[in-house]
Amino acid sequence: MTTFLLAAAAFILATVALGLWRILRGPKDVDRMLAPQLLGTGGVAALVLLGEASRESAVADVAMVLALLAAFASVAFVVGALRPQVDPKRGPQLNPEPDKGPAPDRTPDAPTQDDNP
Amino acid sequence: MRLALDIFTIVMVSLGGLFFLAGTVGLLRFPDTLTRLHALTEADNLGLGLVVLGLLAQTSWPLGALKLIALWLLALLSGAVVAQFLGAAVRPADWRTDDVSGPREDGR
Amino acid sequence: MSGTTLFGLGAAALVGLGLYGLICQPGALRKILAFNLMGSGIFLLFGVIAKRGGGALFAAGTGSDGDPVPQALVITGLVVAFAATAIAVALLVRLAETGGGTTLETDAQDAPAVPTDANLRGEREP
Amino acid sequence: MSVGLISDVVLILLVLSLAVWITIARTAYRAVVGFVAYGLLMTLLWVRLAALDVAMTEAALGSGLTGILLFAAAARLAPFEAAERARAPAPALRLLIGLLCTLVAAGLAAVVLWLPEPAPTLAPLVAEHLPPTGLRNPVTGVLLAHRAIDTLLESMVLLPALIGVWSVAADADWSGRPGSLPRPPASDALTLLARILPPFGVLVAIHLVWIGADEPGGKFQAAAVLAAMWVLVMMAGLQQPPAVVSRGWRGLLVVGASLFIAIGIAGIWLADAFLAYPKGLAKPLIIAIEVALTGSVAVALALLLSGPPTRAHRCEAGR
Repeated sequence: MTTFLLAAAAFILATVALGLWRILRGPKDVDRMLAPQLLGTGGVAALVLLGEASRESAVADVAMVLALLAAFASVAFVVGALRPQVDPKRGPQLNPEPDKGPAPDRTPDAPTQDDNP
Repeated sequence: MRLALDIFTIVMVSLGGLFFLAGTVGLLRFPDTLTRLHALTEADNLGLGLVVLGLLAQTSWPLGALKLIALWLLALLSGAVVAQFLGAAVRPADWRTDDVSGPREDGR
Repeated sequence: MSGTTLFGLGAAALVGLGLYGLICQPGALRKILAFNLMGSGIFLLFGVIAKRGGGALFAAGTGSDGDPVPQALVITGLVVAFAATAIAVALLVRLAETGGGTTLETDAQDAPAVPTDANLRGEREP
Repeated sequence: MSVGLISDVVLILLVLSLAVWITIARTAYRAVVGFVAYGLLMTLLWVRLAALDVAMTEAALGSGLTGILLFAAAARLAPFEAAERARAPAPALRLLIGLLCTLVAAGLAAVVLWLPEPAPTLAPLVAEHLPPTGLRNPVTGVLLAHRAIDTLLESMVLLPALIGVWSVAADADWSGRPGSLPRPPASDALTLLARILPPFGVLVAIHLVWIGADEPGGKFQAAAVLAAMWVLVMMAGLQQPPAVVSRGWRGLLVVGASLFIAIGIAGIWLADAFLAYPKGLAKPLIIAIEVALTGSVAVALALLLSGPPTRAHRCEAGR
């Protein structure tokens, strides 16, 4: 049983790790964020399997902390995309354009032109 | 009895693993963000749920089992809310019917 | 080769990568990220040493699975690293807000133009 | 090859490829996405290294809180990135730097391969001196009994860091509220999460402090979870960040370290050394310190995340 649980943990981990390819591919920043989201859930599953395999009840506590905090980073991601940005020329803009709405996908060098001569 | 429980665990954990695989394939193959989000939710809810269900047959009652169930409920809650949140951030502007994802006006 | 040694080699590679990012990335935020990477490589080295210490004990039959001293050091280290990152980010955002740019260039010709009107954020009327 | 070794190989390869991504990603935002995933994987790696206390701290601090901090900064500073990229070193120089860094890494790798055998360890010493403290978690024992002075200094170092963060505020902003936290538009989903998750988080934190004496867990882990919950409530707009001039919050910030120092000084008379615990009282005193420090560290971490006070926030608060 222990071997099966370990193998299942390794399988789930390897599977969700394949999803990390999304970080490379994009195309939008929000697509990239989906991969850590999946990794968080997969990591929790792998942890409870590992914990059961090694009969170590504290691993479930680690999984609990991971589950609490992993969702958190995703919230921070979406929320962070809506921050007022500091403009290199004019100082901070305190209100993001309302109609642009939450569009976390920024093209790499759209917002400003190069400051360098 | 032991054997039956072990078989139950193996079946459930394997099924859970399959859902994780399905979620990953969906994440990699589906054409746009919202469908990928859908694939993800499957792994979140069913994959982790089945793994937890399978492990219930192995873990110690009642403390370990309660902890596992609480873990799954927590993942369900945060997974659902985050999916909603990410979804609201990417859906096209003309789908919006209310100000759920519009800018906040009251300065809260 | 054991998994622990493997992690040790990985930790060495992490330190190298972090160092490269720290030197090569021009943006200060990327430097902060690279510095965190380097730090986590060093923490990992501590973890490897802790595991080896525990392993030796385990072989001797006393049954501990890690040396708690390096582990405790890593926990304090993680907290201090977070505090350092927070202060670095605060300084950087402030630098950008006051028109200093986000790189650490000091030559006059390279430095981005500081706004000529004295209306920096820090000097507003209350 | 055993299943364990295979998963170790997979883990370390994943961690390294994410590290490469963090280093070379085109925008800081993408690098931070990689960093969050990296923190999640590091947690698993620490579990494999049998360091569960560290794994919890990494999950809470390394991935969660640092992730939020860096996301917020990356989003604010995104407009500067084009200018940054223009300043990247020339390829030849980068190659040279790469070679030098490889040299450093190779040196470290050689050290790892030639580590002394059997490994030097302090574990037997800790195991021998743990029973008098009444604790069963050796890491907590080291943190609060054997190396208590380190832990004291480290819980105090958060205060200068916080003062440092506050001190970048402009004079006019000083009486304002911290404004670095992302403030999203109103969202029912976020409000729901911020109402339901914190009670669970507080429960988990209490659990972690309570079992910290005997099993993996403890004040730093619990404080990080508490700080995350508070930050979630503030991000959802259910509560304003506290003004930095507020005396109540400042008092909370120093109460942990003060209790630690007071007990430490009392030890000079009661147990003949600074930071020594009287016989038989070690465990209750350690738990008292843990509880007080949890509160202080949680407030310090959350305020570090909230950043310096800003005027924009103050205006809104006055409306």
